[in-house]
Amino acid sequence: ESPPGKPIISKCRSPEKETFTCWWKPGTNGGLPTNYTLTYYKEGENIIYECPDYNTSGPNSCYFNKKYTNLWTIYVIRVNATNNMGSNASDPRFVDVAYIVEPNPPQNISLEVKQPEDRKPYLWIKWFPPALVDITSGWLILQYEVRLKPENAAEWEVHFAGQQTHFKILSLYPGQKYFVQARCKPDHGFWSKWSPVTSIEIPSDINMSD
Amino acid sequence: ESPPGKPIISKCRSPEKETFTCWWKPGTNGGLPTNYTLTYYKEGENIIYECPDYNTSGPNSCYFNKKYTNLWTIYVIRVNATNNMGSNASDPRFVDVAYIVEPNPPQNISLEVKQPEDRKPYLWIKWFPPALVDITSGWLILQYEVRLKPENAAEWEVHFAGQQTHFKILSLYPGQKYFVQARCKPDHGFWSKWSPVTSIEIPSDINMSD
Amino acid sequence: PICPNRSGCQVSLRELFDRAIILSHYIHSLSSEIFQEFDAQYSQGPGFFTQAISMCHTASISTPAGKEQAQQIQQKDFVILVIHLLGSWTKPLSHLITEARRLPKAPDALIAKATEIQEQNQRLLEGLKKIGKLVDPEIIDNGNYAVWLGLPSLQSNDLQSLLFAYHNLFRCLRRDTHKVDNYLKFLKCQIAYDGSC
Repeated sequence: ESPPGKPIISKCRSPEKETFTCWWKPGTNGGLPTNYTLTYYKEGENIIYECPDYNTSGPNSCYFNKKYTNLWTIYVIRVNATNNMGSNASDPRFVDVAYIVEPNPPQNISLEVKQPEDRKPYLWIKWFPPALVDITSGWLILQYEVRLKPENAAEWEVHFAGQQTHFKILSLYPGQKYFVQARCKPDHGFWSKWSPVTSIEIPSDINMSD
Repeated sequence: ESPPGKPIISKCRSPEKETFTCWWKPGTNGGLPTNYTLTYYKEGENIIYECPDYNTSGPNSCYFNKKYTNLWTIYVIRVNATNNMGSNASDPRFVDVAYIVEPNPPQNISLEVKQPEDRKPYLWIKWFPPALVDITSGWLILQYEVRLKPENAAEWEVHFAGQQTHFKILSLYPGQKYFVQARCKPDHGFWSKWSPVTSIEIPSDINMSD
Repeated sequence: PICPNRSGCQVSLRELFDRAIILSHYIHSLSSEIFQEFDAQYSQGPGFFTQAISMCHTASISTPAGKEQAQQIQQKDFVILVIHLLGSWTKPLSHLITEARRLPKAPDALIAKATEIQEQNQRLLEGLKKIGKLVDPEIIDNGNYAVWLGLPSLQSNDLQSLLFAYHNLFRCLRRDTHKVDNYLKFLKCQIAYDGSC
């Protein structure tokens, strides 16, 4: 029997710059029942707070809802492991909510082959921002990438779409089936995962020349 | 011969949130030499002032320079037409200067097809803010839109460029001539007119696929 | 542990201003919308509300009328001015949210928007106090806000007086949130970008 090992704060993430969650990895428990608490203080203050919600985000996590998420300060966070033989605290983790944003993927991707009279046909890709994200206030500005590839191709062709929620693909192979995905990223922060694959078959009879 | 017709205040506009001008349309002059004066009072005051400058902005206009412009007060403005037979006043125009900001179009648009080695070619559009506008102090913040279309296309493709003064267009038709325009808007105000058209021919030999 | 930003363990002044401006821009956009929606829903003909224009309760807070006047004000005093201007809306907004139920035609959308403005105002006020501390530690919010005596007018039984009171309140809210947004964008360039954005 021994004091617990040092826990590690493995990740802190905000899906929409309004709330955030931190997860930790317990260290060794020294062969004894070990209890974990997450404490934090805000830069510029010296009040120590405890995690407001250990449940919402699952085991070994702390969830900060909107009320507990402050946009103006840096959180200095520690996880403390305690058992009968003693305790052990993680290294501090510095968290600024604006820098830990990793959104959910874009949703509802729709594909359509457009054949305008005066121009070459193209694939029109459209999507919606991730659910539960407010992009009207300007607080979270998302940028998008789309990628596509013919069914049997090895490599994806990736396109940056900026803040648009649509994109036009000009060079297409008639009769080919294409897979398409989209992802998004805030101005500071991390790319979301790619959205589920959507596919479309390009009609064989479309005329790609002028 | 008769008294003059009723003049109409047709437009009031501030190009840069520091000065403003109002224009009016004379009514009938009743067959007599008719004189026009613009008078105003400010919200919360009952002193009647006369137009400080009838010349700077051309005929049938009144120009309020920085000294006479208060961004945060309502001007109640009237135009009075007078001839020997009598006079006639326009309806009052309530002018909230902060909400009549309409800049001049962006200037000096330049276009260039860039062909980087490792990436697809793109059209690089660059422009400058309208003349005589201070956008470095932060008093006026401009946002831009660019639009382009192939020579024979019916519809413009519009892109929002935010506060940037450049934009990258990715999907291009080789050998096609494109028309490009830009316009700008203050953060809270009206779009300028579109700039004059600039055009460019995309080389036929550029390779648009990877 | 690496601090998120190299300038040490605090959110930089530039970042604080950027975040504050996102909120102030949004708050003013909401205030413009609520002003126009109120007009569209309750105006009883062209020019109906022009007689409703009266002094804003924040008129006692002297504010620069243009860029040149703004350039004459000490940065510290300008930040305090913005805090006072914004803080002067906490009370009217909370009363407005409660009293607006009296308005005819079920103004739920209006109340929801006023509530959103109130929430964002409080968020922005917190940020401005943080900015104030960084600009000058002497800046403290003494709560010296403009006095608002408009509650009785929001409880008037005369419909026209009631509508005039709300119109003027929304007009002043639109104007003051525009001032706050404009001043913050200006102060950011003066303070966080050495006078030139």
